[in-house]
Amino acid sequence: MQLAVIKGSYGYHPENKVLSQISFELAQGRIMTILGQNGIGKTTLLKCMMGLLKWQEGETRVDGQVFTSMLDRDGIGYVPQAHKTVFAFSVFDMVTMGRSRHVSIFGMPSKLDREKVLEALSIVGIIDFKDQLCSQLSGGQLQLVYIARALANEPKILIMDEPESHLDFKNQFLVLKLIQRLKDEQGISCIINTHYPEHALRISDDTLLLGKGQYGFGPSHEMITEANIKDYFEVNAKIYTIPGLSNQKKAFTVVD
Amino acid sequence: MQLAVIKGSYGYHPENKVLSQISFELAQGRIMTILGQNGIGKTTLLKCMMGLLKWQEGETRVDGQVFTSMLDRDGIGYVPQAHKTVFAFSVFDMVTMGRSRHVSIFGMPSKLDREKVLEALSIVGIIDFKDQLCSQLSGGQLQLVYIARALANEPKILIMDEPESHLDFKNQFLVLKLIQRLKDEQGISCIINTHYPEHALRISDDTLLLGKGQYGFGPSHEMITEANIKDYFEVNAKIYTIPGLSNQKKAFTVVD
Amino acid sequence: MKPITRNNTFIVLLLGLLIVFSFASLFLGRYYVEPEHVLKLLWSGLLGSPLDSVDKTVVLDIRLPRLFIVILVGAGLSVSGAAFQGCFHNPLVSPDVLGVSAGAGFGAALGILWTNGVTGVTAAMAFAFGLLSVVVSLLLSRLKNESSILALFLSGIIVSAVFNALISLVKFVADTDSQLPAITFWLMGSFSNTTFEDLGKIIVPILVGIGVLIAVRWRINVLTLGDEEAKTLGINPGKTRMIIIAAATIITASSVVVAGIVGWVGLIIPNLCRMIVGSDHKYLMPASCLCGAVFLLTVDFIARVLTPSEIPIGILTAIIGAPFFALVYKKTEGC
Amino acid sequence: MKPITRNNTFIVLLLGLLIVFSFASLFLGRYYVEPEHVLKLLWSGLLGSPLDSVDKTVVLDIRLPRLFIVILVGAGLSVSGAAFQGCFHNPLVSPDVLGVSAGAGFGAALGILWTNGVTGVTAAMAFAFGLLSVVVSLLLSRLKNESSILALFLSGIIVSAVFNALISLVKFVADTDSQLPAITFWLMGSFSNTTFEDLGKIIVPILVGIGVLIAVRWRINVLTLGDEEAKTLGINPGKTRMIIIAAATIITASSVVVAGIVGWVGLIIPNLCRMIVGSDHKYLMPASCLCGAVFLLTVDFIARVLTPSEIPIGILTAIIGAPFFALVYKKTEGC
Amino acid sequence: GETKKDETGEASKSERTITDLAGKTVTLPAVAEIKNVVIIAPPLLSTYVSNGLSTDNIVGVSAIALTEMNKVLLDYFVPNNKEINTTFVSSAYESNAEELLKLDPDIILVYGDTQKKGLETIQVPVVDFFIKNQVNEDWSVQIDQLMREIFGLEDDNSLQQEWDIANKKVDTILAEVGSIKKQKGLMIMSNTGDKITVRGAGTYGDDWLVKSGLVNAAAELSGENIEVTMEQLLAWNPDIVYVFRGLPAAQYLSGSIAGQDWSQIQAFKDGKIYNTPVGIMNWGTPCADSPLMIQWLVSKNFPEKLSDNEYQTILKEFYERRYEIKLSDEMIQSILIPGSGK
Ligand SMILES: Nc1ncnc2c1ncn2[C@@H]1O[C@H](COP(=O)(O)OP(=O)(O)OP(=O)(O)O)[C@@H](O)[C@H]1O
Ligand SMILES: Nc1ncnc2c1ncn2[C@@H]1O[C@H](COP(=O)(O)OP(=O)(O)OP(=O)(O)O)[C@@H](O)[C@H]1O
Ligand SMILES: [Mg+2]
Ligand SMILES: [Mg+2]
Repeated sequence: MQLAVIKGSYGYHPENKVLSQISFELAQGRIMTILGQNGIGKTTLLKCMMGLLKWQEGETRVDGQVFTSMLDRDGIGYVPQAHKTVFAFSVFDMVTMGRSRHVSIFGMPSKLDREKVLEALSIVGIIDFKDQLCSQLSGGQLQLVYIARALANEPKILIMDEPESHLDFKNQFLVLKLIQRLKDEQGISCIINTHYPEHALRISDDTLLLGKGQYGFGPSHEMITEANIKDYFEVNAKIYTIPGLSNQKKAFTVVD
Repeated sequence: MQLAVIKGSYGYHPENKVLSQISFELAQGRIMTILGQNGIGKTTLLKCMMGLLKWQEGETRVDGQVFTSMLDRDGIGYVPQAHKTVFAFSVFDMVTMGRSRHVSIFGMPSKLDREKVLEALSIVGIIDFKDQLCSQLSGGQLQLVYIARALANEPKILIMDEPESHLDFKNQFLVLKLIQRLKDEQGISCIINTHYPEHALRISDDTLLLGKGQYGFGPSHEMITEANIKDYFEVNAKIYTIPGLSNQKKAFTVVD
Repeated sequence: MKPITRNNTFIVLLLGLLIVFSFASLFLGRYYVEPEHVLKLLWSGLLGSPLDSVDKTVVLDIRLPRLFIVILVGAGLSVSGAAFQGCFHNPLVSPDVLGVSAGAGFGAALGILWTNGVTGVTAAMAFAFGLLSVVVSLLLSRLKNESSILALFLSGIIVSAVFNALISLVKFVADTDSQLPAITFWLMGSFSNTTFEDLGKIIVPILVGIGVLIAVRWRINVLTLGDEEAKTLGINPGKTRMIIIAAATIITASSVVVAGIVGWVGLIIPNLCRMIVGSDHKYLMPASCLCGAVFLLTVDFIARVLTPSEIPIGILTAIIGAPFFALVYKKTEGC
Repeated sequence: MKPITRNNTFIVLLLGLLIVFSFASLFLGRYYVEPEHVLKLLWSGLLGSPLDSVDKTVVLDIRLPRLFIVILVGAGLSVSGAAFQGCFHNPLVSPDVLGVSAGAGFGAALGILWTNGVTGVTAAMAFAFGLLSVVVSLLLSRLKNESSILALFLSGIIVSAVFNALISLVKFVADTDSQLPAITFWLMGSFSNTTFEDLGKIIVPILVGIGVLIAVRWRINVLTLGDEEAKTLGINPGKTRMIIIAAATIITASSVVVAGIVGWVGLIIPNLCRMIVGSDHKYLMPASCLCGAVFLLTVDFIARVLTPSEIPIGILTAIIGAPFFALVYKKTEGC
Repeated sequence: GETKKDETGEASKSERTITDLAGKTVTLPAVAEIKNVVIIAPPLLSTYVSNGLSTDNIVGVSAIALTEMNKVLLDYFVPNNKEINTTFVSSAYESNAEELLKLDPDIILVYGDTQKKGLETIQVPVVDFFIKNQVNEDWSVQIDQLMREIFGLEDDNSLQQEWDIANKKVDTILAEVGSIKKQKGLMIMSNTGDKITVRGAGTYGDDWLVKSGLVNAAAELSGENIEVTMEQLLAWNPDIVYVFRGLPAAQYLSGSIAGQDWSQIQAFKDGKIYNTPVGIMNWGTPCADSPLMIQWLVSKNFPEKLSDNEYQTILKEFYERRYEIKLSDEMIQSILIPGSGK
């Protein structure tokens, strides 16, 4: 599945466009990260892409066809930022909801659905607390539940809004590896909002840099450069190779 | 102001203690970070300390006196994790609420209160959007507003639950510098839940490591070691000095 | 006990109670009929050839239709309440939040004013205005582009308020001798003097409504996540909600037509069940359905048997339900 | 226009309207009094020596006390509604969410049944039961250790339902000739035939209540953040809420005592004002206060002048308020 | 209260005080100065009319007072019924003070505090006819006496005399009947088609049944307006049913009330379901016609002791004596079988 945004523009107020004329294209099985300052429009971009907000200009295309709503087309999974629900569901039930598309309006989840759910739970590694209530989870645990929920529907493209934000570094590591594995083994594309340039460098193929009145899209190693960071974030940063590791892992730090 | 927790225990269910027999002491003007896996009890610990949850055993002491509730004693400021409110306030109004203690039940904020608010806004650097509505801010911007709100009350101790979680790295950098500056210039202590060992190494004096059935407290550079991380998080980590920087800055990474 | 086992036990228990109470209410009443005679009558009634007698009138013409109607109304209202509470994300919502009771009440009041008594016209008008009020609420909520749940509630409140005001207006112009009491008593709700004819009017709409709501129970779980999240899961929340509103409205309007406004059941029974089975609509919907039937059956039994005079059902549901609810409420943790 | 300027303009506008409407309602009515005579009467009334005449009775004994009562009730109910909506974090809450209207209604109904008419006893019982019902709601919500807002609402709903059921019970046993109409119409609400004596009963409690609620307006802003956050800011949400509940309850009970149940105002006016001035209670509270007074004054004026025998105020508030609200609602963005 | 100072300042001499039935002392103007009368309580209009007082002085009545009267006889009793203002008072008997003042009343007649509400502010004497003893004879006589006192009727042509005659007749018949097992009577308060309410013990309805030689089938209930079910009615199985309000008796007897099968009830089988007659007003409540009601009931309960013809004679004589109306057959029909005329 291939996804493209063509000249997308959006603003909450008519005078003030948050996004203007954004275009990019993501091929099948690639990971894309979106980097940008707080409030620059990353979440807005994801919502527009998914049709939760309506592009004021431009459009999203999936496999060349105009995509307007997740109601019309399967294959895209969304992982929201972790938040509490009014009603308390068990983790298993919550993840089962990821199977909604496969359950008719008057139906119940089938045995197959339940199997897929267990699969998703074990992929994410939270099968142990499948019977716990979501209302009693920590923010980090909840984030994992939402990822599992999206996976339960076997998406081709996964859209995540800051999936690492509440996770401890161990879980972050697991999630990143998971994303990598999903790409490698199942060819799932990922679009990820993140505040970690390091993570972007580590797992993403493409990066979209969002700035005020500008944006840049391209291969991650070309986009995430000290110069671009200076340009888009107005800070000095240092990108370097972590010493003493065999795999040439890149790291990122802000310097005074 | 000095703060100590003495043999504090808490569990949401009787059979299952989240925290048991935790003790530590934080002297005036020191920064303390709390590190631990998702769901280990960091947020719970903060809530117990502040009296939002009631210690089932043990107690919190402030300057040697038992502390049970923020209603009874001034000097502690709390920065919650960013979340949306039902009613929409402007940033200025939201930060003014930090002055609640100084406004009598039938009163309105005074000129002094408003000045303190402006001060807090400019310390955090969000004075530019003081008239914007909180409901229309991004998660990161909102986090800064909450910090400003806590500062408006001129606290001696600042308690923060993952203050960096939704911030971009520039803002994270600003917040950390801010915390450092508050400590250096005004002697404000800070207790911070974080998922960034790097940040802990960079700014904190003391660190509390929370694990399953164990905890450790001590000077940060003694606590945040590769061995302890292995012990508490069950991952291999590497702590190293960033090459090519003059200030011997430490960094942290998880390795396979 | 594991929650699932506990929930199933609870549902089976309710089913048992329902059957026992149903029989009990056929055997007992103000007019004494010998138990074996009741059985004989039921048997001959099944065969279609009961003897014409006072006993037959009492058991087959008075008690039997009333029993069915009470069960249908109790089950229907509380399952509607549970569905609404789920799909509007608010445990304080009752099935008439969109104005159906007020609308139906106005229709009935107008019917009484017009035909000078409670007639077939009253029932038809109650039903029609019940549906109308919900349609008006929906249209009103569309005045704004983004049709949020809050908009729907506000519209419902407006429509209810207007129809309640119109009821008052009708009461105001009604003559105090006969029309005002007729309207007042009609609105209080009662199952007295319900017939097989009444049952015939409501059995299909209520059963279909209950069927739809129970079938859609898993989908309601998804709706509780909020509209945006539901959409990202591929569910159209508006469409699902419309189906729920249609089913619940038809149920409520039908109940109002035969039994007047029976408040409280649709609000309290689902909350009570939620305390016991949790907020998973998979269990909550059938549990509410049965619990509502059992509850109303009990209350109606008391109404029929306790005193020679028939106390309006709306009064009893509240007076009996309240302390009971308070008790269960105190016993359970969380909410 | 900057929001603050706009809000202040709105409040000044309301104040102006209030003054104009107040004078208008002294000059106009079913009984014609020459305008200059009205002025003369007002003047001599101020000096304390009006001539005894029908004109004097009409202007000073009938219209004047009514004017004051309408203003107090309108202002009181809507400021209470605004305060409750803020401190319970729910824009759909009305001042009688804890059962005060139902309780007061029951007290009044009992009083009418008991003394066979609307007497001083009725007023006293309405007031007492109004307060009682709120106390019961509060106690009920304490049944559980954690006394959440949801618990409070549920308690209020229970108490309201029980008292409403008891009202029905009283209506049911009341005789249909005089008591039933008396109760029915009392509950519909009316300002007709209110006297200076009535005004004397309520002026102090309502003014004090309004004063307290307006004074506490900034604190209400803090409460909207939620209990936990309020606590971390050093505010005791329970205590503040108790003060608000006490003030709003006294206002509502007082209103019910003189004017019966005037619904709608306390729910809709604050929402309407919120659409215009936003959700900052600093502006919302005074704006609601004035807007409620102007609204009720207008409605009452229509009630007085439109027909010879007055249409109950509760009917008119809804019928006039609803389309008006729908209009404003459509015009404003957000919610 | 303070004494009313009339604008002319001299009429006060002829003022008098009376004690109304609620026990309150009321200062009234002289009889001759009562020009404009407002009657709010419906039965009081019938009492006013029954005493031969001029309806020209009535400026306002509640609408129900007129609708409660026999429609055929309304123009005889209240010739000016179309001119009288009925809009100043709501159906809840609440007056609009400004409207009332436009009528310029000299006296206002009410029943109970509800009807008094708002009349305190206007300076017009208000007479309250409220007593609560639920005995038809007592109240009908007392309102008659107070009415006569207010309007200065000195002769002793009072309703008590009529009651004495009626009681004598009734007592004789009941004595003849003796203490054989009494029939069960039931008085329907209202039947709206979906709800049936009856008049229990301690009510005017109960008084009618008991005084006319029946037992009240609903005696285990107390109150005027108690809802009952068909099952309960079957359990009571009354021998005679009187229908005060709601659906007319004819519908019971023809079995045309949906959801109510009366056919198993004794009164139905014997055809003994009757509407209460409507004369100067509906006889179900105490009024100026009440002595006729008790005799009518006896004639229905014991037709062998008091035949229809005999009763009609009593009725005709009463109307001629009291109201100076010669009743035609059509009129009699309209009284005894209300709803049949027109
Ligand atoms: N509902 C809304 N109405 C009006 N403005 C909004 C709304 N939501 C967001 N905004 C504004 O739009 C801009 C973009 O917001 P968005 O949430 O997309 O930022 P973001 O890049 O995701 O930020 P963060 O990194 O903090 O999550 C912000 O300036 C924000 O104030
Ligand atoms: N209200 C609650 N009721 C029951 N259990 C709870 C509740 N809140 C949290 N818990 C449980 O208590 C444990 C500690 O939760 P806490 O929120 O303190 O974790 P945390 O260390 O802050 O996690 P994170 O890093 O993800 O924020 C978790 O296992 C969680 O499931
Ligand atoms: Mg975002
Ligand atoms: Mg936490």
